Amino acid sequence: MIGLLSHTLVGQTVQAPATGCQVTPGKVTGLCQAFNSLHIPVEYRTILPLLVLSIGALVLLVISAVLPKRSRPGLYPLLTVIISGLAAGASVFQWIDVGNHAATKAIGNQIFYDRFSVLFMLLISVATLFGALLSDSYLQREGLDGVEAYVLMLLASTGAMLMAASAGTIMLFLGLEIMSIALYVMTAYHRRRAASGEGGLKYFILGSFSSAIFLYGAALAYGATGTTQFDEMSVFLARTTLPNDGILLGGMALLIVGLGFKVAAVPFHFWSPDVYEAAPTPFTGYMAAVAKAAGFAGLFRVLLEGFHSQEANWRPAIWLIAVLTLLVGSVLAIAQRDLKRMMAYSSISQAGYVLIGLQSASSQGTAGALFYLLTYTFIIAGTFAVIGLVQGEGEARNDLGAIRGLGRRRPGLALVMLLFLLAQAGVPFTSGFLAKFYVIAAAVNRGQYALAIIGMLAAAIAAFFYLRVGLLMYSSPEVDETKEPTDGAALAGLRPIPGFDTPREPALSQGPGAVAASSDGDGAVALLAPPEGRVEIPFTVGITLAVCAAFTIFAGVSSPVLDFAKHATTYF
Amino acid sequence: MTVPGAWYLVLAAILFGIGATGLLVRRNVLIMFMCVELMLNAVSLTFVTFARMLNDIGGQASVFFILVVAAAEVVVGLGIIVAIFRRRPEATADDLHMLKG
Amino acid sequence: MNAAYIVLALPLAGALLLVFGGKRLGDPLAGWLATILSFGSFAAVLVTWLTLLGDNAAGNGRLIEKNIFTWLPVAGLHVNFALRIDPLSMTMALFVTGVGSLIHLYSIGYMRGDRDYPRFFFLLNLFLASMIVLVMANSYLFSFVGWEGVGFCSYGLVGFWFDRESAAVAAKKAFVTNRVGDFGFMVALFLMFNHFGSFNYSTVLGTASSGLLGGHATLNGTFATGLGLMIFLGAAGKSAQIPLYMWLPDAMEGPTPVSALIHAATMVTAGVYLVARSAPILHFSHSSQWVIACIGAATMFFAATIACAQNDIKRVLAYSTLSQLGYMFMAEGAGDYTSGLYHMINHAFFKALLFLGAGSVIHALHDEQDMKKMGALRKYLPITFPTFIIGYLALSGIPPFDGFWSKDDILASAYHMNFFLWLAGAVTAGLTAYYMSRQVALVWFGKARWSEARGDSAHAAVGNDPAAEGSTVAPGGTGTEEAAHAPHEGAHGEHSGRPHESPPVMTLPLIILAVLSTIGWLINANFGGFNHLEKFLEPVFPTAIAPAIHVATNTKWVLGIITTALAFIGLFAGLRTWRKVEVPALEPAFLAHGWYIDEALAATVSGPIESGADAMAYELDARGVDGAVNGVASLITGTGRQLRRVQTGYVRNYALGLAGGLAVILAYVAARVGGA
Amino acid sequence: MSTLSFPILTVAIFLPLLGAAVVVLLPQGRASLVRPVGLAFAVAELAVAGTIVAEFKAHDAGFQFVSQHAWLGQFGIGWKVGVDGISLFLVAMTAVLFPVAMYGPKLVGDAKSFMGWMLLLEAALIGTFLAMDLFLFFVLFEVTLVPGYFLIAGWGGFRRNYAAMKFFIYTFAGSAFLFVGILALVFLVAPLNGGRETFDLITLARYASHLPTSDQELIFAAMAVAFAVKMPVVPFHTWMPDAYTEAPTAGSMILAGLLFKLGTYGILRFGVYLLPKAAIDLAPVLLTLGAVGIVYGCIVAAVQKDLKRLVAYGSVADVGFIVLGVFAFTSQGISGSVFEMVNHGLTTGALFFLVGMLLDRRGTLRISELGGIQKSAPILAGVFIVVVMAAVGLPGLNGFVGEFLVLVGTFITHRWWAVVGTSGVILSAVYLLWAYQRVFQGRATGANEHVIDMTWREKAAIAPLIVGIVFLGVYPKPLLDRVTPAVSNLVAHVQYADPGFHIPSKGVGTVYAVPADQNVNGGQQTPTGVQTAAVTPGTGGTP
Repeated sequence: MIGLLSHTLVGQTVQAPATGCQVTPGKVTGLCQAFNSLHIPVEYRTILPLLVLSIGALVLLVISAVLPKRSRPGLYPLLTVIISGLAAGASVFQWIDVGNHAATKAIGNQIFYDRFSVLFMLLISVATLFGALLSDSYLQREGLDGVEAYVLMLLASTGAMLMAASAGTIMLFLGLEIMSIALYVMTAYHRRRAASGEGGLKYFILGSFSSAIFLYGAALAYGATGTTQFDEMSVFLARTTLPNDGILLGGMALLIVGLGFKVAAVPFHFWSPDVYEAAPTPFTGYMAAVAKAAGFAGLFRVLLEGFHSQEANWRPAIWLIAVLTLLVGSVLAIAQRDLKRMMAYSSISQAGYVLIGLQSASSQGTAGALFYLLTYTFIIAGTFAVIGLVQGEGEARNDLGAIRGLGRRRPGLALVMLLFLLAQAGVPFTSGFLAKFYVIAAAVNRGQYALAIIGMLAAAIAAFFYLRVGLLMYSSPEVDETKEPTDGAALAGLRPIPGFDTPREPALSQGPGAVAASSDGDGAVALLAPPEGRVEIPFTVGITLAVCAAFTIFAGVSSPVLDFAKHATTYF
Repeated sequence: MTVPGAWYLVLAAILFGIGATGLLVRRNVLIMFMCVELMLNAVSLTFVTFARMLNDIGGQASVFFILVVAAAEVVVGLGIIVAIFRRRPEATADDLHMLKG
Repeated sequence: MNAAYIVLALPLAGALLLVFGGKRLGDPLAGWLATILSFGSFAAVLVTWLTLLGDNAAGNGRLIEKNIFTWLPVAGLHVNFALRIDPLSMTMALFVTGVGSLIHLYSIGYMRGDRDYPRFFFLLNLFLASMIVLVMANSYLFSFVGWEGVGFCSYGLVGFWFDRESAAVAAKKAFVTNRVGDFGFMVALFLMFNHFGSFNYSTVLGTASSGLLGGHATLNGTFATGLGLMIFLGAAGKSAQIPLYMWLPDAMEGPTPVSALIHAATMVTAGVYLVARSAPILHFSHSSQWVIACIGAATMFFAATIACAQNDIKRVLAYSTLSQLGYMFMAEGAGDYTSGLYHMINHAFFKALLFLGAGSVIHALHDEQDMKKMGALRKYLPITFPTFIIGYLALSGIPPFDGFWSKDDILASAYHMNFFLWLAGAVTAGLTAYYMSRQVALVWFGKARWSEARGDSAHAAVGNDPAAEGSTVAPGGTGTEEAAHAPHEGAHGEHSGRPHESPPVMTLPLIILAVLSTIGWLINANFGGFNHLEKFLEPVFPTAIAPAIHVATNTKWVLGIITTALAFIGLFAGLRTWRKVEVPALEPAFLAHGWYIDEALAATVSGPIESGADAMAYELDARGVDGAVNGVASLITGTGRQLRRVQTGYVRNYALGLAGGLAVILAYVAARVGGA
Repeated sequence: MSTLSFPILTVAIFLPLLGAAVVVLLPQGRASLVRPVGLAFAVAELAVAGTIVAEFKAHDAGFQFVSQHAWLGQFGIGWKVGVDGISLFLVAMTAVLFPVAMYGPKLVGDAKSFMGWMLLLEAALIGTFLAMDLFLFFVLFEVTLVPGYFLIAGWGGFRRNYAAMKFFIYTFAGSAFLFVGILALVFLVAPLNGGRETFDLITLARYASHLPTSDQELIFAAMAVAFAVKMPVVPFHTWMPDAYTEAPTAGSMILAGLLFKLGTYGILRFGVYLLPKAAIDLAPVLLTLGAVGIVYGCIVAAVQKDLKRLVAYGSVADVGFIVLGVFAFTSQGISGSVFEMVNHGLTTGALFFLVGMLLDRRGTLRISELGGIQKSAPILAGVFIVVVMAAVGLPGLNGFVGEFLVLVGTFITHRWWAVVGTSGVILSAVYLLWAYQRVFQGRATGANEHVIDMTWREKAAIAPLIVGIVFLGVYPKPLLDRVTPAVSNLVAHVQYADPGFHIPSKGVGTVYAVPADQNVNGGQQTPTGVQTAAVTPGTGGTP
C-alpha cells in the first residue's frame, strides 16, 4: 500500500528536463535521468523536505527488512532523527531559496512553493524530530519498539507537508488522507491497551466520515468555480458574480467542516479527547502539533487563498466556531481529572486562538496564527514529554495524582513543566503570551473587540486548571484524608503542603459564604498517592525538554521568531 | 434525450445523505464503513457530473484519486477493525465506550 | 525674640526624653523632669507676653508671627508651621501653661507608685505641647494639628489604666466623639481653603491693618453661617456641648490630675478658644451666633440638673464643667467674647482647684469616690478643706470670689441678647450653688460614713498587679475607680484607717489655685472698673467685629443682686438638706441616669448600626458580592461537569455531533445565499 | 528629559532578577546562605533606589533617567523606562518594604523558593512603576501575578489555595480588558502617528486626545475595569480579603503595601494622563465608587472576627481615598493620592507586620481569643498604636497629610464626595480603635497574659517603617517638592485636554502655564517643556 503510494507519487511527478535535476542528495538524481521522457516540469527543491521524509521512510523499511531482528534497539529512532533533521535542513535551504519573490506553482502546479508552505515544512519536520526523540524511550518501556512507529510518523509528516503546500483541493485531500491514515494506525499502535484500539477505531470512522464531507465540499466548489486550484478559484470568484452561489457556499461550508474536524474545532471536536487519551503519549504530542498545524494550513489555503473574496460569508461562521472552541475547550478542561484528557481539551481551546487569527483574515492575523502554531508545537511537545515520564509503566497513572509532589521529587522537571503550563496560560515572558498578544492584536486591528475579550477571558478560565496542575506539582506527595480542611473545602485534594506548612493552627477566616470553587464533580475525589521512586529522565527526552523550554523563553522575549512568522505571510 | 446534469447532482446528494444517515444509524462497524464508501462514490459521481457539465477533464481525473484513497482507507480501516474485534466477534460500535467524560 | 519657640520646644523635648528614657528615670525623677519643663514653658510664655506688651507700646498692633518651617508646599496650597503671638493666644497660653504646671506638680504626688509612671508624664508633656500648638498656631490647619494631638493625649490618659475595661471603652468613646467634631472642623477647613485659598488666621480673619477677612470685607450670609456652624460642630465635639457631650462624664475613668488638666481647665476650653478666634466669621452670620448661644444655654441647664443627682465626686464636677462651658458658649453666642474668656480663666482656676481637691480626698480615702461613703472629712484634711471651700464658693458665684464677676458679665450680655437666656442662666446659677453645696455637705460635713465603708470594700493586695475589680458600681452607671488602681495605694504602707492629709507637693498647688480663685476680680471685674482683659484683647475683638454691649449700670446691679440671691438660696437649700443625717437617694433616678440619654442613644443608634454593619459585612459582602464571584466560578465548573456528560464515548454520538455541526453551518450558509 | 549615560533604571529592574536567579541556583547544601544572599540583593536594590532618589532633580516635572532600547520593533514596542515625580517614591517605597518583609517576619518552609519569588516580585513591581512603554507596563503588570500566586499558595494560611487561585484568576480576567484596551488605543492612534504603531506613553498621550470621544471613553472604561479589579474598588474587592488574610505575613505586607498600588498608579498614569477627556467624563462613576469604598470598607472592617481580615478590609477604605484624590483633577488631590499611596505602603506594611507578630506569638488572630496584650507586651502595643494612629490619620503622622490633601483637593471640584470621604475619618477611627481596644486593652486572660514583647530583630525590621511614618508626617516637604511639579504638569495636561472642564485655580498665586507639548504639529516635544510657574507661597507669615 505504501509502496503503491510512493510509486504513484514518484512515478507521476518525476520527469524533469536535465536542468531540473540540480545537485540534490545522491539518492534522487539517479531516478531523475531515467524518466526524463515525460515532459512535466519538476523542481525537486520545491518539495525537497517532503521527498526526504518519504524516501527516508522507504529506506527505513528496507533496512529493517535486511537487518536481523533486535539487532540494535536505538537504530530506528536515530535514523528517524537524522531524516527529520535533514528535512528541517532542506526546509531552511528552501526558505533562503524562496527568497521574497511571490509564490510560484510547481510540480504540475499542484504545489505552492512559497514561504507559507516552507514554514510549515520546517514546523512539521521539527515536530517529527521531537516525536522520534520522545517515542524512543516510551516504546522501549512499553515493549513496542519496532520500525513501524517511526515509518508511520515519517509518512504522516509527509502527508502533513503535502497538505501545507497543496495548491488545490484535490492535492489537499490527498495530503489529508495520507496523514490521517497514518495517524489512525499510530493511535491504535499500543496493542496491550484496549483504549488505544478503541481510540484508533473511533478516529478512523469519524476521520473517514469527515474526509467524505470534505471531499463533497471540494466537489461542490469545483462545480461552482470550475477548478480545483485555489488561485484559479479566487481569480474566478473575483471576476464573476455568481447568480446563485448556493453550490459555492455549500461547498465552502463542507470544506470548513472537513478541516474543522481535523483541527478539532468545536462542534467537531468530539473525537479528540478520546483519541488523545487513547494514543500513546509521544504520538499524542506529535499529533497535537502536526495534525493541528496541517489542518490549519489547509484552512488558511482554502479560506484565505481560495475563498478570499467570499470573506463576508465565512468570517461570521469562523467567529462562532472560534468562540465555541475557546469557551467549551476551557470549561471542559476544568472538569477533567485525567492529565492527557485535560491536555486534549486545553489544545482544543488553544486552537480557538488560531481561529481568532484566521477570523481576522488579515496578513497580521495569519502571521499571528503561524507564530501561535510554531510556538505551540514546542510547548505541547514538552508538556507531553513530561506526562510521558510521569505516567509510568503501561500508562498506569494518567490521573492528576501522577504529577503530585513532582516539585519535591524532581525540582528541575517540575520547573520545566511549570514553564510550559504558564506558557499555555499566556503568562508574559513566555512564547504563549506573545502568541496570544499577536493573535489578539490582529483581531483588535480588525475591530473584533468582542472576540478579543472572549479570547482573553477564556485564557483566564484556562489559567485556572493550568495553575491547578502547577500547584499540584508543588503540593505534598503524602495524601492523608485526616487533614481534610473542614470549613470551606479547599480545591479538590489540595492538602496543605507539609514542606510549606506553617505549623500554626489555621487562621480561620470566617464568613459563612466562603465556599471554595471546588472543581471536582462528585465530592472531593481522593487523589491516589503519586507513584513512588524517582522519575528517570532518559537522555533523548532531556534534550527535547531543554530545546522546547529554551525556545519557549527565547520566542517569548525576543523578536526574531516574530519576524520569521511575519515574513511567512508575504503573499496573502 | 439527455438527462440534465442537475438530476445527477441530486442523485449524488441523495446517495451522500443515505451514506451519512447509514453511518449514524447502523451499529455494525463494517456497515458503517461501507456507508463511508457509499459517500465517497456519491462524491465521485458529483465530480464526474461537474466535469461533464464544465467540459473539463480535471474533474474526471480527480475521481482516480478518490478511488485510490478509498482503497487505502479500506485496507487500513479493516486492519484496525479486525485487530479490535478479533476477541469479541459479536461486538458492535456501541461496545466501544470506555473512553468518555 | 525666640522665647516663643522655647514655649513649644520644652514640653516637646520633655515628651521625647520621657518616651525613650522614661523607664530609666523611674518614679519621682520622670515627674520632676516633666514639671520643671512645664514651669520653664510657663516662664517662656511670661517673657513672650511681656515683650508683646512692650511691642504694644511701639504700636505695631500687638501681632508677632514666628515661622518654624514649611509643612505642605503643594501648588496652590502653602501651609507653614508658625506660631502667632497675639493677645488672645497669649491669654490662653498663660493660663494653659500656668494651670498645667501646677497640675504636673500635683501629679508627682498623686501618681507615685504607679507601674506606668513615666508613660503618664510623657502623655502629660505631650498634651501640654499639643495644647500650646493649638492655642499659639498661626493657621487653622496648624491648630488642627494641636487639636488632634490633644485628642490623642486625652485618649491615652483616659485609658491610662487600660487593663480596666471601662477605662478602655471610655477612652475609645472620647476619641471617636472628638473625631465626629473634627469632621466638622475639617469640612470648615475645606470651605475656608475653597473660599480664601489659605488657612492662615491673618488671611482668613484679616488683621486690623489689612482689613477684615483678607480684604474681602464682607462674607455672604450663607457661607458665613455654614463655616460658622461647622467650626462650632468642631468646638462642640471638643468642648462636649449638647450633641457630643457623652464622652466627658465617662472620661472620669482617667486619673484625677487628668480630669483636672484636660477635662476641666485646658482641653475642653479649646472649643471656646476656636469660636473666639473665629469671631470675625461669626460676625457675619447672626443665625450661627443664635445657634451657639442656644446650645450653650441648653447644655448649661441640662448638665446642671444631672449634676444634682450624681453620687461620684468626680462626675458631679464633670457635669458642672459641662454646665460652665455652656455659660461660656452662651456668652460668645451673645457676642461678648471677653466675658466668655474671662469666665474661662476663672473657671480654669477654681475647677482645677476643685478637681485636685477631690483628688486629694480620693487619695486620702484610698480611691473611694462614692460620696455616700465620705463625710466629716474637714477634721482630717486641714489644707484641702479650706481650699475646696474657696473653690466651691467661687464656682457657686458668691460675690467676693471669681465666679461671680465673670458669670455676672455673661448674664448681663445674655440679658442684652434675650431674656430667656438670662433666665436659664440665673436658674442654673442657683442649681450650681445647690449641687456644690450638696457635694460639700456630703464630703466635708455630716457623719463620717467612711469608717464602716472601710470594712466592706475589698482590700487591695499590696504590690502592683491590680486587685480584682471592685464590683460595687453605684446605680446610675457611675463607674467607680475604687480598688482598681490600688498599686499606688500600697506605696503609703501605713493603714491607719483614718484619712490623712496629702503630701505638700499636692497641697501646694491647691493653695496657689485657691489664691488665684480669690483674686480673679483683678483681671476684669468691670463692676469695680477693672477691665484690663478687655483692653488687652481689644485688637483681637475690635468693635467692628464685637460691638461693645452696654447695659445700663443700674440694670447690671439689679441683675447681679438677683443672681447672687439665687446663689445664696441654692447654697442654703443644699447645705440644709444634706448636712445632717444620710438621707436616702432624694434625687430622681431620671436625673441620675443623665436623662437616660446614654441608654436611649445606645438602643436607637449604636444597636441598629451594629446589626446593620453585621448584615452588611456578612450578608452583603460575604454572601452577596463574594457569593457572586464564587457563583461565577461554580457556574463555570458546573457547566464543565454537565458538558462532560455530552462526551458519551459512543462513536455514533460523535458522528451525530459532527453531523449536527454540519447542519448548523449549512443552515447558516443557506441563509446567506444570495444575501451579501 | 535628562538621559543619564548609565542606565540606572534598567539596573534597578534587573538587579533583583539577578538576585532571584542566584538564590535559586544556590546549591541545596548551602540552605543557610539563602536568606543572607537574598537580603543582600534586596539591600543593594535599596541602595540603587536611594541613588535614584538622590540624583532626582526636584523641580523637573518630566521623566528623568530615561533609557530606551529596541525590543519588538515590529509593533513599535521598545524597552523604555523613566521615572518622574509620581513614580519616584513608589519605587523608593518598594525598595524599602522588600528588605523589611524579607528580613522581619519569621519564615517557615522552603526559604530558597520564597526568596526567589520575592525577588522576582520586586523586579516586576519596580519595572511596572518605571515602565514608559504600555506593552512593558502590561507585561510586568501581569507578571507580578505569578510570584504573588505562588507566595500565597506556597506559604499561606489554611484556605490559601482557594485564596491564591481567586487572586490570580480575578486579576487575570480583569487585565483582559486592559490588554484589549491598550491594543485598541495603539491601533486607533497608529494612523494619526503616520501609520506606525507605537506603544510609547508620550507619543500615545499626544495623539490619544484626538480620537473620537466615544472611543476614548470605551478604552478608558476598559482600562478602568482592569485597574478597578487590581486596586480593588468596592464591587471588585472580594478577592482582596482572602488574598491578604491567607498570604504569609511577608506576602500580605507586599500585597497590601505595593501590589494594589499598581491599580492606583496605573489609573493615574495610563488612565488619566493618556485619556484625560474620558477620565473627566467617567470621573463621577469612579468618585462614587471611591466614596462608597471608604464608608463600606470601614463598616465591614469593623465587624470582622479575624484581625488580619479586619486590616485587609481597611485597605478598601484607603483605596477609596486614593481614588477620590486621583479623580479630583486638582494638584492637591492628585499629589495627595500619590502621597497616600506611599503612606499606605508604609502604614499597612507595618500593620500586617505587627499582626504577623501577633500571629507568631498567639497562633490565632480571632479577636475574641485575644485581649489585654498591652500588659505583657507594652512595646508591641506602643508601636501598634502609633501605626493605628497613622492609619486613622492623626496629624503629625503620615496618614493625615495624605488624607487631608486628598480631601482638600476633592472638595474644590467635587464637594459632596469630599464630605462623604471626610466621614471616613470617623469610621476608620471607630473600627481601628475598637479592634485595638479588644486586642490590646482590657484584662488579659489565659495565653494572652504571657505574650513576649518585640525581639530586637523585629524592632530593627519595623524601625524604617516607623521612621518613615513619623518623618513623612512631620516634614513631608522633600517628598511633596518632587511630586508636585509632575502632578501640576499632569493637571495642566488634563485641563488643556478639556477646556470646558475648569479647575478653579485654588490658592493665591497659582499659575498654570499651557504645556508646550500640546501643539501636535510641534516637533518631538517632551513634557519637560512644560513650565509650571513656581508656585508663589501664599501670604505665609513673615517673621
